[in-house]
Parts: sequence; C-alpha cells; structure tokens
Amino acid sequence: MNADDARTLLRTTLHQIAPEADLDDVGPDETLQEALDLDSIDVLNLVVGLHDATGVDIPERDYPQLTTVEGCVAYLVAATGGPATS
Amino acid sequence: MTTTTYREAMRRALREALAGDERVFLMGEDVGAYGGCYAVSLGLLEEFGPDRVRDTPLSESAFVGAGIGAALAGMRPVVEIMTVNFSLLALDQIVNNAAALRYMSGGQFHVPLVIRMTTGAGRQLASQHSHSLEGWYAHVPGLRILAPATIGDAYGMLAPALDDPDPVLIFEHGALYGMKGDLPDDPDPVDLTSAAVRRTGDDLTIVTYGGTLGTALDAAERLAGEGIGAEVIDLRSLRPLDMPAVLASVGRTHRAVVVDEGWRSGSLSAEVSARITEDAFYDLDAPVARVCSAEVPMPYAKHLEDAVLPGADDVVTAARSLGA
Amino acid sequence: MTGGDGPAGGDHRLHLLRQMLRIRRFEERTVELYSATAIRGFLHLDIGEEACAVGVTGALAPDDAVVATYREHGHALARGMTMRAVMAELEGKVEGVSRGRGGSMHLFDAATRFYGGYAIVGGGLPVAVGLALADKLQGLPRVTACFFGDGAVAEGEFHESMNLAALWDLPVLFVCENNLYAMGTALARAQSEPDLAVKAAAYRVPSWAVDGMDVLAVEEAATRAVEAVRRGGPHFLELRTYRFRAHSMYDPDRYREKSEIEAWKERDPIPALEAVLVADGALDDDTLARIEAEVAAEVDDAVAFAEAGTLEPVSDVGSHVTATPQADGGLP
Amino acid sequence: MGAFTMPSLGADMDAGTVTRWLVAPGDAVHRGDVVAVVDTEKSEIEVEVFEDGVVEELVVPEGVEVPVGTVLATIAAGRRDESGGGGTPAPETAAVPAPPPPTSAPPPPGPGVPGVTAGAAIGAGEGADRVHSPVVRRLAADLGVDLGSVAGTGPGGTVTRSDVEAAARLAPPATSAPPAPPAPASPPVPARAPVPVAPAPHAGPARARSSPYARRLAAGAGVHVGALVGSGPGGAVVAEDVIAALASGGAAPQAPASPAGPAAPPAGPAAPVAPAAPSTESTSREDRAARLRRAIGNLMSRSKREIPHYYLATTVDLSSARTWLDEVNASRPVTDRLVMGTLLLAAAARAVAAVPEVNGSYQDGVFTPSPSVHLGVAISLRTGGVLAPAIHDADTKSVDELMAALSDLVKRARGGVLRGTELADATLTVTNLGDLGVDEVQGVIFPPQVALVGYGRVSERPMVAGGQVVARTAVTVTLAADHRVSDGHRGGRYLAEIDRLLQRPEDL
Repeated sequence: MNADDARTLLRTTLHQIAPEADLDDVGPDETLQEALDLDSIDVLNLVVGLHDATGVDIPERDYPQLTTVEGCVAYLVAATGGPATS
Repeated sequence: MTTTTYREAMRRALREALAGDERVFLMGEDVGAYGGCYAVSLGLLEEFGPDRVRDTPLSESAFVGAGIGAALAGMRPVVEIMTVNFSLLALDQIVNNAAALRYMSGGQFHVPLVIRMTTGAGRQLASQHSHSLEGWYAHVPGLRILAPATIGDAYGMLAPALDDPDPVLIFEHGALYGMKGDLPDDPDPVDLTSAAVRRTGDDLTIVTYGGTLGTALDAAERLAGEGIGAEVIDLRSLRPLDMPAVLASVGRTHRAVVVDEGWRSGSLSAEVSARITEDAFYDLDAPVARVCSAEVPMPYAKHLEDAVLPGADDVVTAARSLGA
Repeated sequence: MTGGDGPAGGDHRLHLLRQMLRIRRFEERTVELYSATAIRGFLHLDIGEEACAVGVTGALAPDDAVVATYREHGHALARGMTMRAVMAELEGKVEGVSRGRGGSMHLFDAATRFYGGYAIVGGGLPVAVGLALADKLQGLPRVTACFFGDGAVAEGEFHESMNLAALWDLPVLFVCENNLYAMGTALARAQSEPDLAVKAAAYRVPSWAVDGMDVLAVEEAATRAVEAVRRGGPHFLELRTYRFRAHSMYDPDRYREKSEIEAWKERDPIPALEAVLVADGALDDDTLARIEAEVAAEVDDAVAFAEAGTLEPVSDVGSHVTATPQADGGLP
Repeated sequence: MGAFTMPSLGADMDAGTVTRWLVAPGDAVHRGDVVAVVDTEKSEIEVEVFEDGVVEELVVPEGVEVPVGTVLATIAAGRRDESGGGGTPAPETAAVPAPPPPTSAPPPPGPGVPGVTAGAAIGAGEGADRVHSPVVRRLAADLGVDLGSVAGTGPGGTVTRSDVEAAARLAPPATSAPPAPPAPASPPVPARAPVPVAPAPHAGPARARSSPYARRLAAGAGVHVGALVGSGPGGAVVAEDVIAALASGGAAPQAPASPAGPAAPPAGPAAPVAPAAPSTESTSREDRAARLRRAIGNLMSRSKREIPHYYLATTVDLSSARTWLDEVNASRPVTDRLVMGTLLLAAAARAVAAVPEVNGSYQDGVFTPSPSVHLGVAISLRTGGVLAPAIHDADTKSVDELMAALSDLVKRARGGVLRGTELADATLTVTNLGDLGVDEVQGVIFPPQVALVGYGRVSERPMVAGGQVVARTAVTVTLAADHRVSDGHRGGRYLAEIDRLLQRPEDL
C-alpha cells in the first residue's frame, strides 16, 4: 500500500463513520479526533475499519501514532509492508 | 416419541383419565358402541364398560345437565357433544347452570365438568355442522374455554381440565382429527392459562387458535419469504385470555392480525382486537386487522366453503396492508 | 332443625304444623319487607302450598339431596336452613345462605344437600338426574328429590330427564307441585293431556297423584315413594295444590277468579291440620298460641338478624366465579 | 300509631295511584287485609296492610300519584305496637322519608368519554393534566384549536367536540391564512353540523394521519407528527417516519401546549416558545438542525420548568479499570476491544439495583420505578443536536454485550436507523462528554425520566493515596436527579455504588 492508497482508505473509512466530515479540512498535523469531533467509539470504529480493509491488527499502544492524517498514512504504509510490495 | 394423530392423542388422554380416576366417566351420544362420532372414543367401551363409557339418548339438555349434577355430587364427568351446533340444545344447562352454580351458591357448590365438542368447518358439512361458536361460550364468566390446536395440546389439555374445579369446554376442530405428528412418551403437562408462541418474529403479531393455527403458520412462512417476520400466538385458552402474552408481542411488533374462523361480528376476534386497542393503543403502528369467516351460514359446495373460510392468502394480504 | 314438638311432643303431626306455620309466617313477613323495599328482585311465595314442601322433605333422610325451583323458601326452611340465613339471603346480606349472591330464587345449602333454587323452568331436572347418576355410580343409597311445577312439564327438559332417569334406573323422586297455573297460564290451556301423572307414566315411571293440601297425605305418599326410589328407579308424585297469592309480588292476578281462590282457601293446609289435631285432642288453643308465639319470635329474630347483617364489599364481587380468579373477573 | 305507605311491588315500580280506598277512617283493619287498590304502570293491584288497628286518616286521596314510601294512611292502636318487637319496619311516626321521584335523582357519575383511561385524573384547572379523546384531539388539530386553552364541559371537565367547535369559532388561532369567514348572524350555538364551521384555518397541509405508536414516539421526543410525511397505510405517519425524522433532524418541534399520548409528559400552560401551528410553509423549510435544536430546546425547557433538579458529583479512581482494560484489549483483536465508556455505562446500569429511585418515569404526579434498566446513551450528532437512544436491559448485559450495543447504537444513530423503542423507552440516561475534554457534566434530565448520569474526561489527576499525592487515572461522575423522587442522600448512595463497581471492573 502506498501513501495515496492509505490516504484514500482513511478517507473512505472516515466517511463511513462520520459522513459529514471532510478530510480536506484537516491540516496535516491537526489531531483527527478534535478536528472531526470524534469520540472514543468513533476512533475505535476507525481502527476497526482500517483493520478490516488491511488485515493489520493495530494494538492499542500504537493508537498515538494514528492521531493525525499523516501519522495514519505513515503507519498504514509501514504496517502493510510499504509501497513496493503491493 | 410416538407418531400419532390428534384423534389418537385425545383418545390416549381419555383412556389415561378413565384408567387413573374412578370418578371419571365419558358420556354422550354414540360415544360407546359406535366409538364416537369422530372415532375419538373407539375401543373405550370395550375397555371400561357401559357404566363409564355411557351412550345417551339424543337429549343434549338432559345429559349435559346430568353431567353437571354428577359433577356436583363428586364425579368427574367428561361429556361429549357431537358438534358445537348441537350444544345449543344444552345452552340452558351450560350457561344458566354450569357457569353460574358456584357463584349463585355463594361458593358452596362447584361443577368440575369437562365438555368436549367438535367445532369448525372444512369438511363440507354445510350450515348445521360447521360453525365456530366457541367465541359465544368465551363470553360467559364461570367457564374455561380451551381450543387445542396441536397434538400436544389435544393430549395434554384433558388432564388439567379434569383437575379444574370448574366447568371446562374443550373445542376440537373437526379438520384436525386426522392431523399427524409426534407426541413425546411422557409429555409435559399443559398450562391452561397461557398462550403459546408457535413462531417468533419482530414485525407483526398474528393471534389465532384452534383450526386456524395452521393457516396462520402458513401465512407467516410466506411473509418470511418477503422479509416480514411474523410472530404467531396460539391463544389455546379463549377464556380466560392470556392477554399479557399478546400485549407483550404487540409491544414489540406494533402490528397485529387476529385470525378467527368465527364470524367477525361480535366474535372472539373482536374481543382480542378490542383488548389490544384498549391496552396497547400507544404501541400500535397500524390498526388491528382481522381475518374471519365470511358472514354467511356455511355453504356446502367445496369452492364456496373454501371461499368463506379464512385462508393464508387473506392473512398475508392483511399483514401487508399494515405496512409490516 | 328449628323448634321441637313442645310439651305435647311425640305427636309428629305437631312438628308438621309448626313447619308449615314457620313457612307461612316467614313469607307473610317477606311481603311486608318487600313492600318496604328491604327485599327486591322477584319474590315468589309458597303460601297455600306449604304441605308439599313439608310433607316431602319430612320423608327424606339427612343425606338425600333436594333440587328446587325459584319458589323454594318453604323447601329451604323445611329442609333445615335457618330462618336467619334465608332471611339474610333475601335481604342480600353476606350472612345469607348464598352470601347474598342468589336471593330469593337461588337458595343453596351444602350442609343439607340443598342443590338450589333454579329459576329457569325445567332447568333443575337434568341436574337432579345427574346427582342421582353420581349416587348410583358410587353405590350410595341416596335419593334426590326434585321439585318443579306444572309449567315444567311442558318443557323439553322434563321429558328428556324423565326418559334418562327411567332408562338408567336412577334414584330420583320427581315431585310436581301442580298449582294449576304456569305463571298466568292455566294448565288446561298449556297441556294436551292435563293429567300429569298419566304423562309421567308414559316413561314407565310409577306415578301417583296426591292431595297437595293435606300434609299427612303428602308425607305418607312421599315416604312410600322415597322407599321405592331407594330400592331402585325413579318415581313421580303429582301434588295437587294451589297458591293463594299471585305468581310473584308485582302480579295483578287477573287470570284467576276470586271465587276460585276463595274456594281453595277453604282447604288451607294449616287450618286443615289444626282441625284434625284438635279433633284428636292433640292440640288446644294454648298450645297453638304458644307455637304461634314461638314462630313469631323466630321470624322477628330472623328479620333482626338480616337487618343487622353486612353487605359484602363490592370489591369482592368477582370472587366465586371460578375457584381461581380469572383476570377477566371482577369489577370493570 | 302506624303509617300505611305506598308499597313497592317491584324494582320497576317507583310510584302508584290509589284508585280506590276499600276502608274509611274508623274502620278496623287486620294484618293482611286488602285496604286499597293501587294503579301502577303495570296494572291495578290490591294492596294489604301489615298491622292491626283502626284507620285514623286517609292521607292521600284517590287519584293522586305518589312515590313509593309515601304515607297513604295512618292507623291507630295496632297490636304490633304493644310487642315493641325489633325489626318491624313500620315506623312510629309519619316521617317516612319519601324517596324522591326518580327524575330528581342526581345523574350517575358519567363513565367518561371513550379514550379517557379510567382513573385518569381529569381536572379543568390550569396546569392540570388532561386527557382528551382521540376524536377531540383530531378535531382540535383540524381546526387548529389549542386544547390546553379550552374549558371542558364534558364529564369531569373533559373537553367535548362542541367545546372544540365553539373555541374554533370564537378564537381562530393566529395563522398566515386568511381570516375565517364572518361568523353567521345567529349566535354561536354549541352546535351540530349545519352551523358553518370554518375549514381548517391554517394554510398548511391537512393534518396527517398517524399511528398511536408514532404519536407516542413523537410526543416523547418533542416532535410534531403533523410536520412529517407519512409512509404508512393511507399515508399515515408511522413509527419509522418519526425515527427517520429524528435521526435526520427533520422533525418540527411540538407546540408545548399540544396534548399527546400518555407517554408524553404533562404539558404545561401554553408558553410562547414555538409558533402554535408548526406545520406551515416556513416551518417546513426550516433548517433541519435548527428544528432539532428547537425540539431539544422544548424538551429541555420543560425539564427545567417542571423537574426540580439537584446535582451531585464525585471523583472516581479508574486506575484499576484502566489497568484491567489495557490487559483485556492487549489480548484481543481490534474488533473485540472495549472502550472505557463501556465500563462507565455498565457501572451506571448496575448501580441502579442499589438505588432504584433513579430509574423510571415520573408522570401525572406519580413515580413509577422501572423493573428494567433501559439505559439512554446521549449521542451527539455532528450536524447538531443530540439523541439518547436506549440500550435495553443494560443492567443484565455483559461488558462485551454492552460494547457491541454501544458501537451499534452510535453507528445507527448517526446513520438515522434507530428503532422506535430505542428512542421511546429509556429509563435512565448517561451522557459522556469526556471525549470533548470537559471535566464534568451538569446535565438536564430527559423527561419523564428522573435522573441523568454525566461522565467527564478520563484523565490523570493528582490524588491522595496512602498519605501521598500520586497521579491516578480518574473521572468525575455527576448525577442530576429529580427531587420529587429522590434526595441527595440517595443520590449520593448511587454515585458511591458506581465508584464501588468501577473498582472491580472484572466483575462488571
């Protein structure tokens, strides 16, 4: 999975959880939870959605890496083995 | 587990009652030598003798009244009336005496009598052998009115009915006698006070009893094919009514169809419908619907009889009309 | 049973006299109470017919059964219900024999096997047949005495019951109190065969007609009939009698000639028995006055008891419909 | 001396006429003698005297009808007087109170109009909870009449059709529609059909048919069914329509004075909060969020107006809960993980067992505790507004079941597919605003519920343990509760129970 794939996946997953949220409104270093008004259930549903799409089991200790858009993209690219292997 | 019929299940219950309690005796027109108009008591005369399986003259008033008197004096009579239409000849005894004796004697006397009779249509017996008048009897305080719709109930209702210290009328739908099914070797006793949920569902409650249970279940199966989950409640007891069971179901499904082979005007279905409206009005998302027999004396010709009786099609149509 | 035979006791006829007087004075008081609205509903009086109730019940054993009609104050008192409990019933009090649920037409008493007053003409007959059937099935040597009027003979239930009792050889004593009128309809206007004993005989039931105004004749006939019934099979007694008062309280009695009533009053069973007793030297004025005074005191006591009685709480109106209260029962 | 009175010869005889006296003053009479002929509605009947004596005076002449019990004649020196026996009803004096003729008897208490639940308190006073029959409600809606302002003339002060029609004629509600045609010249007889009643005086669409269940849901949520488009049989508004509207914020608020089904809390006197006729053009074009906002506003206004709230708060140490949760989640795949909010819900539900008076409903002056705990969970909609659907039987669900229920509910609340019962029957509500970073919540109770539990942010705080100030994970729990039902002592007990339960998360 490359960065674009990851970004697209994040966008579609978020759309299911918060249809009215727009990822473009979120700055690269802004906290997703605050910018999109996500509660803990939303965050969990986001993680579950990413897991379902990628098969990656995201442990709780990794949640801090997922707080921003860029953090999410980097995490997904790394966890799926990077762009070259797709 | 034994495969049996509704008729044989009823006979087994009678045989066990006669064998188990000296006070029990069976009385009615042609219950003995003939074996019962619907062959329910076939063989019992030979087994228990003419004192306990007692043929009567054609005199419904006298032998029903004699059952009341014998019950007053400590016996446990089971009186068979050939059909509900004939029971009208004994209406005086059933309504004015059996139902009222406990009350008008201030509780001194009671009438532990069981009256069995055939009810219902479907066998081309025309206008004097086919009606469903059990709803009339359910009008009368002091009586318990039962309608076994399954083989288990055909067998299992007689013993608790005989244990009841008050008069119990059991209405056996004539079209059910040949119904085949399994009966456990040691069935659980039937609780006469509770309705039975014969199928569960979340979208619609179908309330019925006796001969139309099969109709209701067929309709529910077809509705399931359309994605509509119908819950089917078999009332089993028409008096008293287990309204908590009905109301609990309607409270979940918000829609009800009452299916009753009786005529619609002033019927048991009217009573059930009224009570749902009284007690679950604010749970209803659609008016209560009823599916009943056409308001004509029963015709003889097969196609006419079929048209008059409530069918699964009618129930499905009613269910759809509620937006279920 | 209330009241012994007094100092002149030993003469059973004095007991019969006292019983008839108890019924007569009791019912006379009920007329007064009815007029004053203490008693309501239908009130059918036995006055004139006391010899029937007293004579037949006198022939019964304590564990025999009685089935009666809506004109049954006399039968209830003669059978042994207390005057207090019967009066309380008429006044609708919970101390009444049927807890005030039955009233005048529905007196019941388990202790004396009094299976009730039936107010549908003919309705008690099949029940009596069933009581006798139970006795026969259980091998109990008991008799069920079933009272009814001439009107019941026109009902199907009479014929069905006579047939069944005869067919099954059941120990029922059918007692027809023929007072010649079914409410306002004279016997001859209602029966193709006005000789009722003949009708009964058609069922092969031994049937006797008796003077219902003569308590001694009634008791003798009843005694013989009860003995025969106890040996097996039903019997039929036609007691030819007359009611001196109208069918019920609100009845102008337009269907009978005054002269007819006066003629029957000449045969009043109470003075008739008094005359026999006086002629035999078994009764004098003092004894009669004493019996009358005792009966009057009993009636006064019964009225006081009834009026002091309690009304059942309305909240209990749903009890005794069935053994276990049904949810449908009770107040709306 | 005794009195001879008009006898009652049957329950259907109320009065009689002496057509003929058979005795005269001075005549001796004996008990049982026929002394007069009385004509009744049924026929002429001879009547008898019940005592011995001499007729003193004939009080009522022939031909005059008198009620049963009226003294007809006086009789002197009766034999029965001497006995003084008890129980004789013949009175000593002539003062027998004659029962009044039946026409003057007060009418029996009316059975109430159909639709009025037996035993419902019906009063006409301001603020009294009044129940109106369906036909009256419908007529009122059709004519645009505010039932709360109509004085009832029916049994027990109930509002009748005539009352509504009269109110519609006298005071048509202010609307954007043209005024009703001038009243007819004749005075406004509370009338039958011929009186030209103005057509529904508002310009909006005719009142939608709606199912009782839909009305109950709508009333509970403060929504006006008339503003909804029905999808049921015959275009009726059914439960699904209400739910869809709620979820999308597409329902107009209900006018506060409109009566509603029994599930609705009592409506107070009309308050100028919302327009009386919400189903107008302008209303239907209102921004959805604004409409939901107003619905919530109405509900919360009523809550603050009617419920005497009291507030309690306590801080609960969540260290054990946090440790337990981390351990559990570490061993689980992402799809099976729990959030802290689930434990908080579980504790709120289970603690009800110790203090049942926070769980149930207060209506018509009566608190009805609920046998089940249907825990309302306040869920904010990102478009604005809040819904509080219920997790049924939350007290008997395991933490995993609660987690599944919560996750499902949040998804569906935001997708607009909640079931009707979920919105209608919460018995206690929890609001968790900790994700927004607030420290604590002082909530407003959802009527007719009687309490609301608030959870603030779960965070590290300095706490004293073993005499030392240490950093602990903690949360501030608050309780807003109805003082008509419970008091601070019991409320405090409830919070203490939540604390206790959260110290043993493995038992939840």
